[in-house]
Amino acid sequence: MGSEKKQAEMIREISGVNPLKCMKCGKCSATCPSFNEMDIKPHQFVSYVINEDIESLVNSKSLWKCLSCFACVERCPRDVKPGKLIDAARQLVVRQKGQDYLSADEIPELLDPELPQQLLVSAFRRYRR
Amino acid sequence: MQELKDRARELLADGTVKRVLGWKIGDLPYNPEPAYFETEESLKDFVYNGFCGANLSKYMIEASKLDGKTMVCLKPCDTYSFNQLMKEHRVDREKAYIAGVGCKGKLDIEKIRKQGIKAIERIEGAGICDEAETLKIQTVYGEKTCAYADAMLERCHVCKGKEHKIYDELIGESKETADADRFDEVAAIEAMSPEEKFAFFQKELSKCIRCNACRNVCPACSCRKCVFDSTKFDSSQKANVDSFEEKMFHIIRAFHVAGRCTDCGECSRVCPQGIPLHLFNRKFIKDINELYGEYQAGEDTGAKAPLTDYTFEDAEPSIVGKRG
Amino acid sequence: MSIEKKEFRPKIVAFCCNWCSYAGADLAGSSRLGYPADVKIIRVPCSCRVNPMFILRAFEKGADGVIMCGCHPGDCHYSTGNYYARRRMTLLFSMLDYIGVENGRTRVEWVSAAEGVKFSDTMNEFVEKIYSLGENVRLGDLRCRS
Amino acid sequence: MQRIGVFVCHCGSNIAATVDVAKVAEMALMEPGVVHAEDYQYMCSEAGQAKIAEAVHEKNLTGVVVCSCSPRMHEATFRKAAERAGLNPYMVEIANIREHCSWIHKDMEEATKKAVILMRAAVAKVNLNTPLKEGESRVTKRALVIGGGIAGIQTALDIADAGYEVDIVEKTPSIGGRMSQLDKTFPTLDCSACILTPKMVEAAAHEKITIYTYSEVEKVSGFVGEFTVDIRKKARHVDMDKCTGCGVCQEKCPSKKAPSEFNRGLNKRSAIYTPFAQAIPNVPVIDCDNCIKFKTGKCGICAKVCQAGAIDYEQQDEILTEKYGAIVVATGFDTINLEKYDEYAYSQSPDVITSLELERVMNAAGPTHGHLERLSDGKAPKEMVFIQCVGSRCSDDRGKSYCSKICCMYTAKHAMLIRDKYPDVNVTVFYIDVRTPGKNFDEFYRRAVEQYGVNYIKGQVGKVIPQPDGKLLVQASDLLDNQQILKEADMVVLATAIEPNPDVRKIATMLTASIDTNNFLTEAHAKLRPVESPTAGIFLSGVCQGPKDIPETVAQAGAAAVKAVGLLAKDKLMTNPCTAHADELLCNGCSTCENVCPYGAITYEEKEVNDHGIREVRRIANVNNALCQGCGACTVACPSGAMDLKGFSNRQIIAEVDAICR
Repeated sequence: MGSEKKQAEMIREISGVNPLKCMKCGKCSATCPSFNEMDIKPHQFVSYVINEDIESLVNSKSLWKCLSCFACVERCPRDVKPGKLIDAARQLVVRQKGQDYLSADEIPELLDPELPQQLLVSAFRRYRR
Repeated sequence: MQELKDRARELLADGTVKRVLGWKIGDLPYNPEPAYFETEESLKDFVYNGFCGANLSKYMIEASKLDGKTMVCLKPCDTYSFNQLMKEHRVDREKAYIAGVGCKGKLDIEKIRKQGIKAIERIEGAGICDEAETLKIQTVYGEKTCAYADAMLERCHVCKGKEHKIYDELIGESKETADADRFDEVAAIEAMSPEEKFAFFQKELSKCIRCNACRNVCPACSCRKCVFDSTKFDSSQKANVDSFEEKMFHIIRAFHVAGRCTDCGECSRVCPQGIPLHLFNRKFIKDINELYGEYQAGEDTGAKAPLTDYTFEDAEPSIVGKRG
Repeated sequence: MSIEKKEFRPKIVAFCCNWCSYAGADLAGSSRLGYPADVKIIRVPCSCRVNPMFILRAFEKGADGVIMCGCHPGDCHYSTGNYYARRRMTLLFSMLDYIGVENGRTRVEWVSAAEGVKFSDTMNEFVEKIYSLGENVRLGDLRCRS
Repeated sequence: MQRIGVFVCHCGSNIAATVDVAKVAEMALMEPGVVHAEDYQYMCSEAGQAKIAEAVHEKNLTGVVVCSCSPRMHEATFRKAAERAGLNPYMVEIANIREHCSWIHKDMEEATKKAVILMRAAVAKVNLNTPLKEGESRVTKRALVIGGGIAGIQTALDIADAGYEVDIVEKTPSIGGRMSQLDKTFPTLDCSACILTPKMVEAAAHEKITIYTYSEVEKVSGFVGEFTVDIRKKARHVDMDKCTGCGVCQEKCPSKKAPSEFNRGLNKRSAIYTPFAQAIPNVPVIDCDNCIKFKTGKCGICAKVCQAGAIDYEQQDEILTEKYGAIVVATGFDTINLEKYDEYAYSQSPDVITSLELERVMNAAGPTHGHLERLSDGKAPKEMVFIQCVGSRCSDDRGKSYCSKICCMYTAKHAMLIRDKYPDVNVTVFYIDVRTPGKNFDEFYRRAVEQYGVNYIKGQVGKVIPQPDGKLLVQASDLLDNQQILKEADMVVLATAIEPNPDVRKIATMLTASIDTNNFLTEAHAKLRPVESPTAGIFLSGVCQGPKDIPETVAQAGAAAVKAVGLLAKDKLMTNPCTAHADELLCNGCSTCENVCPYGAITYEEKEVNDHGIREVRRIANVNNALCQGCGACTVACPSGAMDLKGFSNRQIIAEVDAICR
């Protein structure tokens, strides 16, 4: 993987989010159900991307504590959507390692038809390796 | 015709009118031409037959400036044009004595020629009083016949009706000639693909030699000076030099007469190149009828013209892409 | 001399009424809402000032698309101008369609002074349409082509 | 041939950053008629204008093209500059290379190319320009103020004091507006009613002011100096002349189920009502939707108890038509609908209220008679939470992108008043930023914190969860401590965003006044003409133009009044010289143009003309320049092209078309 700068750019591209729109209101952290388990808080994700400190972000506990519930995405008044940023960071990690937790063939058997799609997708992203 | 001639003589004699506007015998049996007759003597050349298609209403613009009244012979369709000109303050009703002349359809020499009848010396059955259903045509190669209806101008097949919209007296009988839908031709073109449409008009319009006959004969093209002759638009053109100019000319001409054109069909009749120019005007009439309600120019001098009127709910221009 | 195939850049003329659409274009500008530079705006007092002749003239001189923008019906600064314009353009566009000119080359859009976004969106859309139609060959005067 | 000077403006870097201005100037010199071209930093500056004058003199210019910002911005500036230099102002044209070019394009080469083409079009037009002279029109010396809040009242008073007649049209039954609903005002904590009521009385008593309450503007026609306005006086069903304002009807009215608009729906009012005790006029109206008489035909109690016999069930709406020289819009604001902010539980709990509702709760004439209590159970709250920026500063479609400006200050006011009156109530304010620019504003906010112990926490509230015990669980963040906070509150107050009165769009349409995406009326210039609409004769007062507090509103109201008075003081106005004109040699006299003229400016006359030696009397169109507004409808209706529009002639527009397509 390239430099930190390039990673920050990739996060922007994957997430489709412009972190500069953030006005630092903290509504994301206010709304986050995993707040207490996170070392880097949702509102801080934005600063890490702006400051191009992706290293800290990908090594954080938060990366795996985010539930992808998207409450912050839903409530963010500025369209910054920290949930998407952390999701993008996660993808960087996942893409880099390239080792999936499950293989695609194993999945259908494990599926519960009642399971919400979004949960499935986010679970994939987090437990793939 | 005799009745018409007699009446003209009477009106000239008693001074009711100063001149008669009618048709005079041409140099060939099928080309009578519009003419003024100021003396009883000159009336000997007066003629009114199936070839007298010319719409005389436009001549009344100039005749309105002359001293005294003019007796003008108007066929039913010509009276629409007269009304429209009156609405536009171009003719003076007081200066006209309108003889509403009967009509049983006007003839198109091109249609006769198309049947292979050439070198015509004499035509019988074209007279206005003739009940004949066929024309007897004496040619250099012997006598030929042709059904009257087959020799009629296109416009007579889609005739608006034989009722005179304005007149001082009616002379002569009429016979209904309408046997086709006025908008069939337009609808057929509308149904074509853009490429076919383009090819069709490209073919027709490329024949245009910009002789201005259509413009000169058109009772709606009554401008003192046409925009295509004036410097106001930087649009004055002497001749066609590219494939666009005649399109521009004919579209704009049709646009300028839209809502004013009575569909008298003179443009197509006089076109030396045989371009079906009425297809432009009739397209506008069809659109106006469909989009803004039925409107017949010249029918009623009080009605608001479609292009000087509007409703809040008028169709948006985007309708053009959505129809058909 | 080599003949290079030039990249097609359309010429697009936009007639905008002074009160709504020109102001809408200004708002698009001050809001930095971009649209392709192919669009050039001509200011007219009202959409009813747009003579069909201007539109045909533009095509004759090589325009690939002509768009007219005015106040929304009912909002005309001159009360009724755009109602007349609406009829005129409807008939003109119908005629162009009738003679086989691609319908997408002409367009009317009502854009208010507040609709900077709509102005820019409309122009982007229109330019895209013209790109898809390619060069106007049916109405142009070939002499004007370089 | 014209001698044209082309001036290309850098507009600082606004244009120069994207357009190669020197190149545009260089290309200009290659255009026919151009004898001078230069570029300059700021053409609109004095120095820039001097450059035009200098070139006009030195190069003997007959025409000027300025490549700059929108003509809607500086056309007048440059025309005046040219006029001072002795040139006819209408020999100046603007090529808009800022709004229509540099601001929307990024690529320098492309933007420069376009700027050159826009310059060419303007040059082509100027080549065909002719000097034009302005006409004159009358000024009706009377103003209309739309809206009877503090902005409208102040504007009307200032205009009236200058000696001109003013009419106020107010939609609701009383003047007073939003300010009458407020309890106290920041930063001095004056009682709102105490300072507003005298102004209302003064306006009502002023001999130059006529107030139409319960009335709406229905139709506006005409133009600056001569507007004609239809005002609908809605049927009050109470005779204004007979009513003594005794209030017995309201007391006896059996229908008391309608939500009180004045108290923001927090309590009920009778079907016949005056919105509040100090209403002006003190004449009730019957709300037909809630009146038993109107709904069932039975009742009529108000008519029976009215000693003055003022009740008139048959009364109909009345349409008044008045003429005005100037119109001031003062339509004010409302709070936004909170439907899209479910996370704050506004619709779920009566104890979550807006700040405007809190004003009514705190007010002695309000639904709780001024006692701070929960609207659910009437209990006194112990913990109060204020949430800032609810719906303001949002870039999504739920709220408004702007800052509502007044919330920080009124929240500090509320917090302070509560801590002062109920010292045992804890007050917490969740803020994003505290914005207190204004005289004594920051001091006021600091007092709330330092003297009154209001707890300010930086961090937005994520959600409010009503608890089974009636408490409200507030989940928020404290960004400075990097904590998530869960706090139980008894009442939550939302600093709800304000938006222009929803009716303003309709009014702006009638006035043909520009309006922005947020429905605020657009000013003619954001800095230099902040109280005028771009539409001549229309002025802006108060929040209809943008969020502002009372002192700012009053200041703007005065400014709008001065601008209106400046207009009314004139006897005549110069009219737009860009009018239609018929070429008498081309005119057919067909009346087509007359049929499309919206102003009745075209008449026909029999006139002798000399057409290349032929003298004859013809029917010719004649345009009345005072009536013609220059729309150009006639020019297209005219088949012969006889009708043309000065300043936007057929040849000029075609020259522009040609230049663009070249």
